Amino acid sequence: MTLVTDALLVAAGAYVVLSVVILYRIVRGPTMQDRVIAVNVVGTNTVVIIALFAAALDSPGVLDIALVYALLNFLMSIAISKFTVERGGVM
Amino acid sequence: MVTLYEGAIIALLVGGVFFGIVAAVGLLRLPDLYTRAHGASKTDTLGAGLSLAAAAAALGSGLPTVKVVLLLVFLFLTNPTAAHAITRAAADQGIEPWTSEDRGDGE
Amino acid sequence: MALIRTCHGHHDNSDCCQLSSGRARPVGGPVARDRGGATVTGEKLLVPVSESPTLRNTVAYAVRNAVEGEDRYDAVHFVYPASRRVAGEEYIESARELLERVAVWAGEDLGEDDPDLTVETELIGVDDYLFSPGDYVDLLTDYARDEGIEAVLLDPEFNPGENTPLLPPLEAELERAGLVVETAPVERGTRRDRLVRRAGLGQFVLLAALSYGFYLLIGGSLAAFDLVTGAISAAIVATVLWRISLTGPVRPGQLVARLARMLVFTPYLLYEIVVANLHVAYVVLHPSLPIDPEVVEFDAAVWSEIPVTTLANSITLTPGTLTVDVTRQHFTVHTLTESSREDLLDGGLERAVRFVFYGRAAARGPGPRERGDDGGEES
Amino acid sequence: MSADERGNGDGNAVEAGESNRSLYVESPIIMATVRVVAPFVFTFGLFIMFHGADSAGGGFQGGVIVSTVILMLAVAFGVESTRDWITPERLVALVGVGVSAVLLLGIGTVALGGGFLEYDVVPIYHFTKYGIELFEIGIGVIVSGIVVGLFFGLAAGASGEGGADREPDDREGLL
Repeated sequence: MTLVTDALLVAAGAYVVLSVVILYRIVRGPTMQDRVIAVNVVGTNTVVIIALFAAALDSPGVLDIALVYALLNFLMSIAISKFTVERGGVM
Repeated sequence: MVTLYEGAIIALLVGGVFFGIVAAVGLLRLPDLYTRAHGASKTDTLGAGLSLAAAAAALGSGLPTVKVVLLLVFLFLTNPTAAHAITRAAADQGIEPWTSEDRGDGE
Repeated sequence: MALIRTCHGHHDNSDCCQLSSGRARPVGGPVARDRGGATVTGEKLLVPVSESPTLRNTVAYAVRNAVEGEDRYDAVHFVYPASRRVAGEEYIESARELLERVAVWAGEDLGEDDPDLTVETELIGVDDYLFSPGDYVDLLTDYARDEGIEAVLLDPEFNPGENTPLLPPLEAELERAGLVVETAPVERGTRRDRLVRRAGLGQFVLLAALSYGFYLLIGGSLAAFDLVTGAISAAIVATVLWRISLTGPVRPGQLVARLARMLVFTPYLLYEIVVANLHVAYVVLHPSLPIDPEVVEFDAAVWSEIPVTTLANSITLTPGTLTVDVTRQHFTVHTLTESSREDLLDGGLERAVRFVFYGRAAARGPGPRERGDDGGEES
Repeated sequence: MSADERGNGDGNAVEAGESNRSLYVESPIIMATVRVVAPFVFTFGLFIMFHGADSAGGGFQGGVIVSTVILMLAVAFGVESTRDWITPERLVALVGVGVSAVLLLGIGTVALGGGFLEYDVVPIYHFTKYGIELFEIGIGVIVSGIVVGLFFGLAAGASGEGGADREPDDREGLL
């Protein structure tokens, strides 16, 4: 299964590159919501990267981390978007 | 020799990375927050879905696969909600959607 | 005699903005706040304004406080710090309109009693390039110094920079400049569903069963240890969340039917997602970016929380459409292209969701367009 | 054009109406999603807590996941109502129970002649396994209680003047 392992790792690498590209949007903004969307995408990519590594290295225990990361990603998005509305800033 | 199974996994991965690229390009190219949220909330979700499906297939059957499927379900539940929360906050702050009439102003 | 002046020039334009009687006090150093009762002191109050949800209440508070609060003021200055950075003729025009509205509101709040209060509105900073909070502070303190103002009332949602949160640094900086700063105690009301709702034994048992099943699923074993700890977990989860997670009466038959129909719905949704994703991929990668975004609104024929959420998230997941807001069953949807708009108003997804939750008969009902709802375009 | 509408105050894409503009209505979608997701995340957190001995998990991680559920509810339904639901007293009681469980376990083994948390000395079959689980749960309860308490404390600080209508000693009770 080395071909599949390589393919999984290459895909994970591609996602890393994409996340780095998306950093442009995080830095540029221009609004806070743009940044949150971009960070959310990077978070989703991170979840995928972790899952791909878990599959490539055959270490299923890592999947728990991916689940927790997905959870925190969701919490981050709704928390920031709501606190911007309710408190006029983050917290 | 590439077996059918391996080929399927690689096809899923290619699809996943393709939609990941579409999401990134959309995020960089599209003119405003709302249109960017389109790219982020779905092309990325589908890309993640395909990649996770590949991971699940590579892990074979068993407990890890169940976890990957749960991860997928969780992403499909929460990603649209997150995109909705963000755009709703933006709309509430009075950020106007870009329309094709603004095209002349440049991106 | 109440006096309302509107002044839209730069604040150096002093003959327009002449004040009734300013008692000059040195700026700087702490200012004693208890000036006592209802004595008229000749103090002036500065209120920076910008478009905000709490603006109306802030104006009311400022006027009321100036007339009958413990700190009495002779004059209230509403200023709009407009920056050339964001400007453009329309922007300046909208700022003028806002100030006019503020003046009208202040007049309403003063009422017929005709108390001795001067209300001034002014647009400042039009010629300046405002960027950081510090620029706004400089502008406001300069204005305050020129006019002999020592007290500032801030709108809690004041945000002239549009995007960056400005209030905390602004407050601190203004205080450092020796002004008395107060944030208006007006809150934007928030309406939410109740967190804890009524629930019965049915909900408790169902939630415990769901939790137990989920625990065994992720545990992947039926060993005694997992069975015991799973039961403990299910009991804890059900005890904590039974009045939160589930609503409505539990009807096993309906539940099973909905789950079965959900299984039919899922492939359809996946198919829609893939097709529409390819469409969006084409649009995004096309060199000329053929998008035509528009916000449409329509009423969906679904009721109650879970169906509405399912429909909203399905709309968001199928590319080209993004649910921006939902109130009851009124959907505000941002659409990316013309064809995605057509698909949305044809109501295929809506029918599918009705099929899942209300059965086959409901699925045959008309879509939004056939109900005469053409997605009344907004903005 | 867009600035013009913003100036009018109703150029808002949210269907709010001029009179309703100042009232923020919570999104039903966020609330419903949180309601649906909450029990599963909670179960997952407890699963992690119970399976600390044999996998990458444990009381600390599980406790954080469990507290995430409460944070999610607080974000969706408002910090105030969540605080009213949990009540600071229950939170403190929870942390107290966790601390005393861990201490009891540790001191109990010492009293039976072993070292601190040396489970072998307890004359119950397979107690080592159950002892570790009990310890993990104790840690998990402490961690989740403290994370939630800290969040409430931060939220009370952030609302600043808004929290002033509460009695001062009421806020003290929140950590």
